[in-house]
Amino acid sequence: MTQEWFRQLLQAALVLGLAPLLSGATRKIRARLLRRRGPSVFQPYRDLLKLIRKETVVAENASWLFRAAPYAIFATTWVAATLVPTFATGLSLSGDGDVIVIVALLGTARFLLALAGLDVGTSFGGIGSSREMMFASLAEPAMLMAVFTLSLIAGSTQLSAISAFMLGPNGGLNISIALALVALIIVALGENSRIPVDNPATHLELTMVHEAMILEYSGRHLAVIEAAASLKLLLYISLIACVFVPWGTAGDGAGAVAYAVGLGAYAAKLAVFAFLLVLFETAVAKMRVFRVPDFLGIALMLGLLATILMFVSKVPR
Amino acid sequence: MPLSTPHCLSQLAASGVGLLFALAPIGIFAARRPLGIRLTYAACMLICAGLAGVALLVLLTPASKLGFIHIPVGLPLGRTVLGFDPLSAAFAVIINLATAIISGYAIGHGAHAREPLRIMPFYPAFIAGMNLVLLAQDAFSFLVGWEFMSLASWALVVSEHNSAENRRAALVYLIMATGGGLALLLAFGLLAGPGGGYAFDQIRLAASSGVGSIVLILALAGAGSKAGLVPLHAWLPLAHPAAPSHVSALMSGVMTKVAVYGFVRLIFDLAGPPLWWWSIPVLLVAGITTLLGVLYALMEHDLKRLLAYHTVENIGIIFIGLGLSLAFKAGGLGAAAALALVAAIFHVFNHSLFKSLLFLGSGSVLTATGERDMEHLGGLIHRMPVTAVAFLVGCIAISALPPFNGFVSEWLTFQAILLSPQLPQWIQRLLVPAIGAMLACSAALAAGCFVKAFGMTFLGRPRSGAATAARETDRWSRSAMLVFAALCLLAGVLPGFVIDSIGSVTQMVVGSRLSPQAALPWFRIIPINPARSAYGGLLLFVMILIATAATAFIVRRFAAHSVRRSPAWDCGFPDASPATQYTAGSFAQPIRRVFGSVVFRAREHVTMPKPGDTAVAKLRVDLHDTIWEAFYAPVIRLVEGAADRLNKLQFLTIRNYLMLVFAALVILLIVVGTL
Amino acid sequence: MNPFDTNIAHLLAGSMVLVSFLLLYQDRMLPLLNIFAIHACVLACSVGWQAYVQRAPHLFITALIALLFKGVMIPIALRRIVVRLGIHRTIENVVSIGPTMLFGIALVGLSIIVMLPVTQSADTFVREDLAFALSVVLLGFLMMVMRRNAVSQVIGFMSLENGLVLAASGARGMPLVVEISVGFSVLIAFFVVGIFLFRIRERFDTVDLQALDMARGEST
Amino acid sequence: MNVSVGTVALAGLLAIPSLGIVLLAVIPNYRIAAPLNVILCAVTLVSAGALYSHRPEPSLYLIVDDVNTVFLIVGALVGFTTSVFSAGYIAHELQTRRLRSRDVRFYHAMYQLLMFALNLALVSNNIGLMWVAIELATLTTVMMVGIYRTSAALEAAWKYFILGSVGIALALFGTILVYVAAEGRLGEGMPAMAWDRLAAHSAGFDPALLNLSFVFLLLGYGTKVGLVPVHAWLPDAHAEGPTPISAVLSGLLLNVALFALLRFKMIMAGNPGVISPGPMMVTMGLASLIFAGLMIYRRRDIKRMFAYSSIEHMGIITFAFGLGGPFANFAGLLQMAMHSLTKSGIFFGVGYVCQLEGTQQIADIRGLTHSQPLLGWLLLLSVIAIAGLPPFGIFTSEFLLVTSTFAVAPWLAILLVVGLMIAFSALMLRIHGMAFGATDKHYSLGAYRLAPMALHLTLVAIAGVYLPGAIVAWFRHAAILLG
Repeated sequence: MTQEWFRQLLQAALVLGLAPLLSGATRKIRARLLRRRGPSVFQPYRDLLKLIRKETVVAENASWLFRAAPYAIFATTWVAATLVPTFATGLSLSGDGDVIVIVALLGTARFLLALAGLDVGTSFGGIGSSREMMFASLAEPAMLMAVFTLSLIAGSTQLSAISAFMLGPNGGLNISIALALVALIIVALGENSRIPVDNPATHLELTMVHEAMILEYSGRHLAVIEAAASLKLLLYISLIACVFVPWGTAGDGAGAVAYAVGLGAYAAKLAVFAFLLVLFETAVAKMRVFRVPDFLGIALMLGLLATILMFVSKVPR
Repeated sequence: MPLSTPHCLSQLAASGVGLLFALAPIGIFAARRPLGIRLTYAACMLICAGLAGVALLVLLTPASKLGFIHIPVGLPLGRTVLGFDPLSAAFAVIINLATAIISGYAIGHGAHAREPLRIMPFYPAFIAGMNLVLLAQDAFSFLVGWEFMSLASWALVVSEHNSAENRRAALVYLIMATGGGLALLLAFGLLAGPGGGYAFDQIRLAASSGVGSIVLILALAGAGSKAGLVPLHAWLPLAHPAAPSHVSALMSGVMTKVAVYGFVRLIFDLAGPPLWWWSIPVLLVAGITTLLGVLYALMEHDLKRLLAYHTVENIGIIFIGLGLSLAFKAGGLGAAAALALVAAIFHVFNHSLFKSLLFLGSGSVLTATGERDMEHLGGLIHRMPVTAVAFLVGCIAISALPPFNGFVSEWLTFQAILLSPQLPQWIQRLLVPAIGAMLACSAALAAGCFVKAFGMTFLGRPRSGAATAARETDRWSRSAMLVFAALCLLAGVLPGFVIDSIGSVTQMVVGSRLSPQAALPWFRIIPINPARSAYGGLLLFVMILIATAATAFIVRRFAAHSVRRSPAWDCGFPDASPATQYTAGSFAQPIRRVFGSVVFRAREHVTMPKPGDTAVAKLRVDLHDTIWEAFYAPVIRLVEGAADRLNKLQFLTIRNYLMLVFAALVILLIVVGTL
Repeated sequence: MNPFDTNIAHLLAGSMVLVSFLLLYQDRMLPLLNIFAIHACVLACSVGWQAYVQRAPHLFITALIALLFKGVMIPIALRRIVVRLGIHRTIENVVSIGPTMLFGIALVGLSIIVMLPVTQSADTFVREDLAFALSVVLLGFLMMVMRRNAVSQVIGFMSLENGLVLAASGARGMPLVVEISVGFSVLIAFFVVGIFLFRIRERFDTVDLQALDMARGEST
Repeated sequence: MNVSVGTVALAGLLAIPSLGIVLLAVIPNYRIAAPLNVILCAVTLVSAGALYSHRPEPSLYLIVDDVNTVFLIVGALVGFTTSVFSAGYIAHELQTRRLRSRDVRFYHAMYQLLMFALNLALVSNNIGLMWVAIELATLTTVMMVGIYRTSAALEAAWKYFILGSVGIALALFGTILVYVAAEGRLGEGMPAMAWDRLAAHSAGFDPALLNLSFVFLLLGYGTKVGLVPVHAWLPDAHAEGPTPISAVLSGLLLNVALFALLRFKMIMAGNPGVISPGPMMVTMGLASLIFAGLMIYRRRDIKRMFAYSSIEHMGIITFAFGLGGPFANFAGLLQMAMHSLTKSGIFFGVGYVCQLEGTQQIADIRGLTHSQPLLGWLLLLSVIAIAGLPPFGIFTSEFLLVTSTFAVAPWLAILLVVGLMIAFSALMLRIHGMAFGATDKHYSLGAYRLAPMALHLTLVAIAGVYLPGAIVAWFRHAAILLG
């Protein structure tokens, strides 16, 4: 019990600590791929600190919701992130939240963010919220369908159980799981405002989505929101890693060595996925906003196809 | 102790319903002065609370200790049997709890009615009708209650009769309600058989699946039209918003639940053992309902109509649960059937809470601003803070987001969907995941829908003078909404108690129940087994609270404390006019572009004047109500055409009439002659 | 009932049908009234013969009523109305004579067919008498339907009632109450017709029902 | 003792209206005549009520049994309440000079004659007498329909007269055929026309003759009932006559005519060789129901609209009896009684509405629940009652009818339900426009004048919730007799 709580707290601290680093790493890799030097991988930490120290400017007619939302968004994302096994399974909270809960918690965060975008009553905030919800209307079911496929195959919605199943004799890549993976990756790109869906680095008025929603934020509020965004990216990568490359994760009741192995494996996975992500981002161009539904729609179709093919490919249950 | 006798609870409940009926004529006199109105609503509140208590007792009493009462009124050739069994008791708790709170709201809100005489007599009658449906243990009382419920709510819908729109709404409603009632009448006719065994226990003895198949279709039409299943939902978005807001809450939050009860009673209890294919029409209709309901809601800019359309979506979710349960029950999977049914009834409960809450909130907004159109609202969070908080809770809950209650039932539904590989038929195994996709899609759309609803109404800047001048509502209304909001949270973090209460229902209806949940550590719920799935709403809620508090504390601890208010930045293009904000229409535009072009045949027409021309540029959006055009318009055309054609018979000459008589005579003679 | 009696009764009943055809054929007003008088007289004979055969003296009263009212008074009264209204010209049939007659024959055939299965009655007379009566009724009805003029419709109606009386008299021992009621109804019928014809005259200046058609209760 | 009370009551039932004819024909003053009319009807009602517990022995001419007692009482009640309504209504007509006092004298005498004829038709044990009584009632109402002497009224009366006379003739032919069929078995003369004997011995009658006779009876009496396609007189007669007469027509005459048809159906039911009259009645009933329902959509005249609703209900009732079986027959009987009460109540309301608004055009009437709330709501509730919604009695009967039909003949039940839906929608469409809507008119109308309407509605509501055991027993017995 205590060990579980310890692992859980460690995990919470770990994800919180690693998230900005992951963002920094992606930026660095991206810069290198573009033949730039790029900022240090620790730049996000500095940015956060800088933002926190700055004066906070709040729009005149912003309500309490505008000011409270960042904390709630951050907290929800953080709780969701702690539910995903990273370096070890058997977390104390794993009995409280399965993969559907994780999706839903992210939904709560998005819901609040969209509201915050509308609160000041500007046109850009509205654009962001409206587009975000439209993307979500496709991305969320796509994600759930991918999750369904995995859950149906593994007979569980618990991430640790799915992870264990994938490690077991019946795990491995079959067509359903492959499709689910592709769907999940597409969703992850969309949800984290990555190219080709959105560009986190842009402030070009008519194309931004995520940035439009948080346009009015500044100072510590912006810092918290930025932290939540990097946590979300970490969460998605962890999720994909936990399900599709579950090797190395420490199991229940493992010793210190296993933890060390688990941590190392986790760091390696993060690095690999960050590299792949940036590689993909640099290789494609951003889409027009109304091409995105097609893109996400593909994910939804793939997810559904994965579920249906699961019956064909005769995975033992 | 009278509680020990089996009939006592039924007697108590019946007398409660009797009191409500008696309150209806009293309402005529009470409507004349404000105190009378308040007292009437207070009486409704107390009686409903009592009824909810009685029903809860029934739910906790072992089934063997329950008894029904027979009263010598009602159908001349049958017998009238009244009483709660676990199934009706569960629904009775749900509807009376919500009704009691809504009545509490009405104590404050009811004073705003322009013509209270058109509301007061019908309000108690409406509640009484709903309770009678639940209390009935024979077909006649059931239908009397059913029609009474329709009739009283119709009167309430038409209470603001000066608007032609309301009159049309009421008319469409009454006609469809009666049509549904007739479908149920047929169903009961089939179940009762030629011998006329109208009591439920007689029907249960005689039930057979062959008959049940037709009953299923009729129940889908009858109960479905009342609940709002597509394509029989057309009345719902018209009628629910037309009524005074607390009545809208009753209709949307409560009455539709009675319809669900009707379906469960007919199909799960009376129609006999289900056949495997029964679930397919239910699931298909439910899936389509879910998706279309939310899409319709997204296209709507009228706050109350949006909520009403969203009721359609939620009814779809409930029926998905029911359809799954039916599938599992037919497949002999008792535990899975129990899970799906629990999910459905849990969602019934949840929806009664948050939909009532949202309608009450919209009522407060309507009273404060006189506006239902979201394009004229905005910024109310500043002027109506309590309403805004309650409404926000409702919005999050209805969007099925944790840690509120809506998520729990949807999660349970997903868990049931994930059990579908156990089903014996291939078609079901393929269908159920597709339905799951629809459910997932609608959940995400619902979130968009309520971002729009809350954002346009409460956030941003006021879009009209009325919204600028809005005032917070009265004490009663605020308290009622906060109670609902609190219940939404409670049911979300302590779902185990709700699930356990439904246990005796599933035991009765599908012959199985989930393992007790309330005793699990941290009030987690584990519907099947811990390795498969679990959800700990309480712990997650606490974690989120702690995380929020900790973050806020730490950030504020280290952050610069200066906060400056300034005009909005808006990328450097701020505009003082509230008209530059995103509107409800523009918010929904991306989703309309994605889904609407197929579902609503949405087309945008832009009229752009030539350069130099000072005419106004215009954007026009054409939306088609495809369901109305596909299902209703042809029927109306048919009837109108037939009426037009036959109407010529009114204008014949006497000789032609004689000719009709003569022809009838000759034809009948030929018939007799050839026999 | 001996064969001779039956044959006479048959002959008279058959004549009724024949005269009905004449009524159907005649399309001028005054001769039509004359033929109706003949129709009533034949009926009177037939009923009288039944009274004699059945030893039922009350039927003589019916016969007398038929003779006096329908054979004499009504034709005279109608003639006056017709003359006063100035409609003693040719009346047009709605359908031409030929098809009307064919249809009439078909109706007679129909009435015989529907009477054929009647088996239980001891003698065939009742059956055939009823068949004739039914024919008269149907032909009278046909006349009502085929004519446009109110007077000739009334005549059609009365010939229909003649058929009823024929049937009633043929039914053995049918109580007097029926005959009286027939007389009664004829009386009232005529009385009311008179009133209405008068009022219609007063209002519309014609008895042609087509004029009535102008004043529909519910104008579109 | 019982017998003598019953005999007196029976005699009173016929004698009081006869007395009324004479008295009211000579009393010129409306102020005396109208109360007298009410009193006479009240006494008739008391006589009818006495038959509830005291039954005289059946004779060759008259009979009081389970079946007709109900109709006698309901009929006398409707007659009484209509006379109360008529008093106020006619006073208004005199005021507005639509009627002259000579007309009113004629009207009152005719009213009592009608009561007499209807009572006679109900209690007669003799199919000939019954025929006479019904024809008398028809002719009386013809007179009353034409009483306004407007062109439309005269046309309606003329149409009624012509079609009614043809009906008379056809019904008589049918009656003769029944007699001929019975005569071989029961002997010549009166016994062969006594209904109770006919019904008891019908098994030995010639089935072919009975078959044939039923065609004529159905069309003959069906004309009075208002069954499609022989209904044409009914809407016009209802619309153009004085409203009390519309109430009596719908509330009484149609029922009595249907009652006559039922008497014959009972005879047919006793003979196994007879092809069941059921299919014919079912067909005509359904045709009436659906046809009348569709006709309501295009009506512009409020009274004509409710006349079509009467056709619709007569269709339902005929359908019920045509279907047969204890439940359907029970439903039919119940619906007859309920329709009689409800529809006459509706016509009371319609009478006031027309007088207050000064028009019968539906399009010109709006916002009644606002301009005269009590009248508006009573009318609305009555229409709801007639449309077959609870807590009113017609719901009970339609419940029994639809459920029992569906168990026996599903397709018929579906047609029935479609017909009910069509008629319901049409009625609601129309009443919505009249009962609701913005209006700034306010009418004053003494609440006491709405008492008859309220009474009818209350009775129907009570019957919908609770039907006394005695009435249930009567209906059951009658339903069994009806086969």
